[in-house]
Amino acid sequence: MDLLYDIFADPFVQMAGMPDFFVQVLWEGFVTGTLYALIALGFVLIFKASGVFNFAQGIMVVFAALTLVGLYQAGVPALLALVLSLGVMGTLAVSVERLVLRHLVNQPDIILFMATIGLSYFLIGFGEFIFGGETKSMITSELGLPTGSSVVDFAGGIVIFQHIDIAAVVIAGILVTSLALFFSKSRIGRALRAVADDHQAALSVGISLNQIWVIVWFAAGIVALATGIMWGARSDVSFALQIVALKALPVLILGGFTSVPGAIVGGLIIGFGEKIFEVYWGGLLGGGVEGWFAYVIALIFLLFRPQGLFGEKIIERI
Amino acid sequence: MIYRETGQFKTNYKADNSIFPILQDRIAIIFYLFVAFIVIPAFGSDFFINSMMIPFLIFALAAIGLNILTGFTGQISLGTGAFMGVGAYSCYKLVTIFPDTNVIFLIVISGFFSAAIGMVFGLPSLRIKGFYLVVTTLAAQFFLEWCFIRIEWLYNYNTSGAIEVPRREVFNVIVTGPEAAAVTQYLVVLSIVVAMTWIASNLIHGRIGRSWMMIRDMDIAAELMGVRPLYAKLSAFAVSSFYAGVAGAMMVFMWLGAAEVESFDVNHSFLILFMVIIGGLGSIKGSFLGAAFIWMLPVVLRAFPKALGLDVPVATVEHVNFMIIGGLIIFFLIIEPNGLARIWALLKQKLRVWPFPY
Amino acid sequence: MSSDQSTQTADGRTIGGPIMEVKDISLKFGGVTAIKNISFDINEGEIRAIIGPNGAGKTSMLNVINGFYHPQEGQIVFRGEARTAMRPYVAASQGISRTFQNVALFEGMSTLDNIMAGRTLKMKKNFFWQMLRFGPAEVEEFEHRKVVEEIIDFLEIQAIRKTPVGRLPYGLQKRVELGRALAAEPSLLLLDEPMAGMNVEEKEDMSRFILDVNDQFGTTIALIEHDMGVVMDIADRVVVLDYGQKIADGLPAEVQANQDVIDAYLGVAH
Amino acid sequence: SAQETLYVPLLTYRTGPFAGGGIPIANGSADYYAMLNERDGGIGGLKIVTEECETSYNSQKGVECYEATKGNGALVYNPYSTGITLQLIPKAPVDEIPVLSMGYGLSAVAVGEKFPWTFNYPASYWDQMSSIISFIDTQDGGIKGKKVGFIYLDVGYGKEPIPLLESLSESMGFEVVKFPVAGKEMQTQSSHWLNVRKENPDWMIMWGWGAMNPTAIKEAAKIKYPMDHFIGNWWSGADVDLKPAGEAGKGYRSANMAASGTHFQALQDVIKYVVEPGNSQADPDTVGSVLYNRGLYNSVVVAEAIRTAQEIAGHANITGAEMRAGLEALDLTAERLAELGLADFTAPIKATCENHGSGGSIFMQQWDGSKWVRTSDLIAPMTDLVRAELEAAADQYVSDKPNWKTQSCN
Amino acid sequence: MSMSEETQTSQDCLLEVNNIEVLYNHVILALKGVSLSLQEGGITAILGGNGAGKTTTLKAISNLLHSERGEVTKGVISYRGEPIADLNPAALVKKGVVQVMEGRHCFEHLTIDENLLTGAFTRKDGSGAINSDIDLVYSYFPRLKERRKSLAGYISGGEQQMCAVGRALMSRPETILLDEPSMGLAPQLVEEIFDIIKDLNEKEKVSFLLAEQNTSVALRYAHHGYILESGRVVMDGPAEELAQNPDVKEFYLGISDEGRKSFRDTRSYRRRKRWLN
Ligand SMILES: Nc1ncnc2c1ncn2[C@@H]1O[C@H](COP(=O)(O)OP(=O)(O)OP(=O)(O)O)[C@@H](O)[C@H]1O
Ligand SMILES: Nc1ncnc2c1ncn2[C@@H]1O[C@H](COP(=O)(O)OP(=O)(O)OP(=O)(O)O)[C@@H](O)[C@H]1O
Ligand SMILES: [Mg+2]
Ligand SMILES: [Mg+2]
Repeated sequence: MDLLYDIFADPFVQMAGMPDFFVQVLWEGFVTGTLYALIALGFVLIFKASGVFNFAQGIMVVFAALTLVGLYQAGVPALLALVLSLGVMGTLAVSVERLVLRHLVNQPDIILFMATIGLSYFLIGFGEFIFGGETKSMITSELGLPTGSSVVDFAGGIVIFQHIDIAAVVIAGILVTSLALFFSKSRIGRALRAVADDHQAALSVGISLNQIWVIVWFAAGIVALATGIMWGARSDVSFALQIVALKALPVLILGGFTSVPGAIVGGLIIGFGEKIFEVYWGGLLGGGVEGWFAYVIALIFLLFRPQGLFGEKIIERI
Repeated sequence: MIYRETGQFKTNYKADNSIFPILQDRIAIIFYLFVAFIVIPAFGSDFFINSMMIPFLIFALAAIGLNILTGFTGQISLGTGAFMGVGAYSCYKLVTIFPDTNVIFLIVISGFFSAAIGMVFGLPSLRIKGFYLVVTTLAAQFFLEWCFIRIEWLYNYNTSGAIEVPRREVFNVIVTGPEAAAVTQYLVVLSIVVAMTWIASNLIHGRIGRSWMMIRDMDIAAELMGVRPLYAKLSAFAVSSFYAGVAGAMMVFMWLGAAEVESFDVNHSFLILFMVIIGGLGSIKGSFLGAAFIWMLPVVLRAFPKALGLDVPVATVEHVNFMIIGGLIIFFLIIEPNGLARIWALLKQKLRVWPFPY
Repeated sequence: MSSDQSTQTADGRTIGGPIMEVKDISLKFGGVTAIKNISFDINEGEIRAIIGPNGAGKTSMLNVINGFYHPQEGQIVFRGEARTAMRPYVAASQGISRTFQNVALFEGMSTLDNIMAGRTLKMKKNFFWQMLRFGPAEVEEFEHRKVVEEIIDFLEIQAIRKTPVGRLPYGLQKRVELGRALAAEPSLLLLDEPMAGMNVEEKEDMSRFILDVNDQFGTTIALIEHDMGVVMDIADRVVVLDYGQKIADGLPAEVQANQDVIDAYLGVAH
Repeated sequence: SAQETLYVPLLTYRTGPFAGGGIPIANGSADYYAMLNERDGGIGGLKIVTEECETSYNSQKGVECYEATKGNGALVYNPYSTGITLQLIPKAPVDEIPVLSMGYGLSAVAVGEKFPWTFNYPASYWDQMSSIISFIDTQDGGIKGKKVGFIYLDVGYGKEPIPLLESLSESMGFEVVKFPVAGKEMQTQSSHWLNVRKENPDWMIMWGWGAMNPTAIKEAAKIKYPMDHFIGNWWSGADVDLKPAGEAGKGYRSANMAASGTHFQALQDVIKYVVEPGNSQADPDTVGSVLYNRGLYNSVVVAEAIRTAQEIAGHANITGAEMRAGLEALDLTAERLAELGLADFTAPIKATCENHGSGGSIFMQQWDGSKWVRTSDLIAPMTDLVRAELEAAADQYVSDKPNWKTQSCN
Repeated sequence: MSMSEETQTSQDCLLEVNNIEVLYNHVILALKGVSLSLQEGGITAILGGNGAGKTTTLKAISNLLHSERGEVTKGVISYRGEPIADLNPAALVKKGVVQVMEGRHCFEHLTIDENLLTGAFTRKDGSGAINSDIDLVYSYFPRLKERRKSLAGYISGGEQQMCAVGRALMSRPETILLDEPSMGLAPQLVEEIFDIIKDLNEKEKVSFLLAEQNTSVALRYAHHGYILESGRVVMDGPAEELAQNPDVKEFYLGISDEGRKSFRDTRSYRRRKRWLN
């Protein structure tokens, strides 16, 4: 009976009892959700364009952030460092296409997947080689991002809004929407889906895989840089940051690998779900459930919709 | 023209059906076994046996397991690390509950526990496919990792949360624990790996292996040919996890000696997946080649600058190592996406037509 | 089936009563109606052709017959047993086997293994024996291997026994697919455009194989084919679909003369 | 013999997710040996040969490093990872090479009778936890009736002090709330800190490492948790942990075992003999930082133990077994520290056959917004209480290992 | 043997394949010296049995071999006198050469409309022109129009074939490489497709290189024909001549001296007659 109460009643009593805190939980869920969506977006872009799950996205986040901070530490002004980092991500996109993808046209997905793993190994080594393994702090205020927080009185308590979180939501929102628009409205968007379906046929109608891949990898690089700045501001910039990419996986799957809106919705569902569950129910299981909770949500959704919420239909024909 | 099958006609199905139809291959196998069972124990240094051969064999076994699932049945899994963990923890429990039972037997038995868990997490594969399936296996990975921490019973309420291998003897020879001789452990691992490789190869060359491959290549057509997807997929999950479980148990009992959750984390799953893909999906030989490549290459690379007398900081060596391995992975995929096993086969094919180019 | 219904054909084959009856089948996908209220039957031992323009619903019909599509209406009676929705492997285990319009071979496997795959349902030895291989499992494997080698000889594909089918030319893939379907020793064999992408000579071979299967093993065959020459020559009866509906059903010659069929399908040239 | 050197393998991690902590430690340890070689020509006339082996904080690579170096006459191992330590503990008696895990690893190895080959002075985690609790007890009118939150990395390392914490909570009458942080969650702690806000504990104690630390500190600042009631153990109190938070982390406290700064003579020597000539891998700015000094401290202890071992053995070229005796007889007094140019650097260590964990005193340091400031005297652990727990744990460890080598001390 | 040696070097030669060898996977030699040429404004047919190397030849021209792990190890392919071996397939499309691949290869997750639009990817002449071309394709294939909003993955085999051909037309190519266009199409559509080919050829001066199994139709519409056997050109000549050749008649048209034989009557399997001389 007690257990039933703990599971089905107590959390709600708590929610009602501390409405300010509940709002705070929702806000945190919203912020993390948007940030998850941002990482997931990086994956989606590349998946859309090649049908490949880009394992290196996590490392690209670290790499981009390290480049930014590294350049700044080397004396480059913050904004110039930002521009130069974008350039580095562009160069990365071109090299990846030249040296890797180009030679793997028409190979099974898993082979391309493996190649991105090879790439992430390379980037780890290369990144540490250049920037060293030391932990660095993100140059948040130098980039003109707000710090500090606002405390709002609410229902007899307080809700705290970090300015950097607000900025993160805004920036992520802008990035996500503009990329979504770019890829859904332009003919490039259609070409991406064509490439993901069938490399050879795409070639045969004159879609230049090389160009498309450079574009999406660069877009993914931009997203990685944004992700790196945002997450870097929340903790620090080190190779541990790549782990956050793992958090994006369930988001990605929940939303559907191919859908930009899916990444957003998936991110929010998991952001909210995870926070609420961990805060109100996690204690019952000894805490630390966040590690797998997102995956379980994703799994449950998948059982009902094997292609994720907004993913492309899985065509089964004979 | 060393490698020639000319003149080796197969006069019956039995000969044609045997796993090594060509005489040279049979000789090669006998040669490998000879080296593995006689030469290495006799001449290998402790470091070579402990840090190269034993882990290589254990990883090869795990890779065979994953290969059964991913390479032969087409179900990508990132849960191998956790399934190895299930094997390791069940073996630990078994060994402490039945201290007098032959530990080698218990290692093999612990495979059944991970097989059972593997089947449970294999259930969603009936509906979920491709990269989407990765999520279920990752769910397994993270959920099990969490269990390894939260369920204290699994590690006998040890405050450090780790499992430590007790000393056990089989026929008065110390097999596990720190006093066990490297060679003894090596021979045990080798025997288990050889036996299980043989079994895997039998399964793969028979009806069951074929039904796995049918599911992999085209599951709809397979069902129309009368393969029950439920049975085929779950059996692949079970066998695969069994292999992973035994490998995990050996990893702790025959190699590391102690383990925490980290020994079974997702990086492990990735490591094994690399081995499978680099070695060659759907090739048992590839599992060995992949394991050798991924495990031994870094060890060799690390020793390299020292052997050359170069004084390079270790960190730099490690960075360059990462770059080289990443680069090599990509390089091999480009020259042959089907893995080292295919490169091997191509070499043989070239030998066959040698000295002509084709 | 009861012998009182059976008839002799000109070339001496026996054709029995209906082995399968398709009754009032309708199949919709969202807004698209692929099959509208179709009924026809297939007699034991006959070669039954299904023809019709592209998108008429022929392939869908075969998919309904072997359980891959589940029709919204109607039922299928196979060997006197009525059924509606079922899993494809049930159809397979009842002796229905088929080939596909877009070749659906197991690409990673050799020709031999592909055809062995067709015998999956016939192999019974359990996991334990498979694991050991020596003994019963091996004996069983050889028995089946023998049958498969016969099929390979029959289809004249000895040369590609060990080649992975993924890199075979299209025509050979179709032949391997036929071999795989035959390996199941089906009582009803469904062939979806087995001769697409073949030249005349190869079509002749293929027709010969089909006729021989029908003749030697008494296998009932349902065949979709666009080459009217082939259909007219080897089919016993023809059913014609158009826009998901049946527009004609009868002997080849009758069908060929039917004005609806000419308008919808054959065009004036034939 | 041919090998007239003192061989000390250094298991380091300069790569991987934890490299931020691993690098200063590695530099500190290597530089001190290099300084001894330069300044004194080694110890007892023999040069110290160090060999770094990269573990990436990974147990398997750690074991590989161990296997690769143990044959070269290694005197002692400092695994620098609880995971690697756990694996080396059973190997040490077999290969007769002692393991010194300074302030990490398995707390129970402090019981010298049960673990002749393993040392963890200056203090075990349990000592440290008890010191932290007694520190809290001196603040704000005592700990009784208070609520103490414990946020920890959810692995063996983080869980280690929980039994002690729980038994202390019973005996001292405070409440404990636990907040486990899984390895993957290190950088996504917002729900943990929401939970902290919900529970609203009076004190927070942290057992974190790597990226977990700066994230926790930032999150704590975010929920406006009073920073001076947030205390980290000595792995949660490095410069790299607080730099990202900067001003926001002001007031945060952490335990430490060795002072930071370069104002010690020994450090000046290191700078003079190693850093300035360019023989150090360290960024000069990091010399004297918390973790650099900790690595250096580790080398000081090893060097002193070598010296002691040489005295006992009567010859300079000692073996692993002789080194063990030296570690066990180590008596690093305040005077000796002063002689070494490290007056007030740390608490004295006196090891005995029974006690491989020594006295375990720690001190508190506090972040002033840009650097660490030492704010307390040495705080002694609750030795009697801890010792009993340690012995129980040691018994448990040994119980299922039939042929475990113990020693009797009298 | 002799006929294939003859090389044409006339001025208006659009596409020329000179003695190429193709190796798959470093070991499988699929083409053993194939030469052929396509005249500007011509229709050239490549005929040959299964595995003769037709598809390989076309892919070698359109540079799609790389993605199949095949490579041209010998010989030159030139388009308008320039070697094209180093161009990527997309650049070739921009030059006006587009291939319809064997086995449909529609973009499954795109609708038919989108498939056609993708076909116009390289075009820069505005959506008006593109839309009118889409209407043109739909007028060729009314059946496609009915299903224009369905995903290509779900349409029938024949509809996919139409979609693939239609998609290629969308790029307004000057040369089309067609690999078995008639495969899986209903008889009257086969005629229609060839009528379209003829129409485009005559009105828009589009040149065609087509690999086809349906020899009788192909020879009826083509100007010139090549016959491939096991990776070699064994015979070539103007289409009418080929159609009259007795061997071609027997093996590719199924007409022997006694006239067309019934498929039922070929009692014994034919042995492949190799073209030894
Ligand atoms: N990807 C590949 N890898 C290896 N060999 C191949 C590959 N593709 C084709 N081949 C081989 O090249 C030869 C020629 O094949 P190709 O597909 O060009 O024949 P085709 O004339 O188009 O036949 P079909 O009429 O059946 O389509 C065949 O022997 C085939 O086995
Ligand atoms: N799974 C499906 N989802 C949606 N529509 C479908 C599906 N399967 C078939 N259809 C539609 O049903 C109709 C009939 O298709 P079917 O494949 O049966 O045609 P067919 O007669 O075999 O034609 P063809 O000769 O071109 O192969 C087509 O218009 C097709 O688009
Ligand atoms: Mg069809
Ligand atoms: Mg072809």
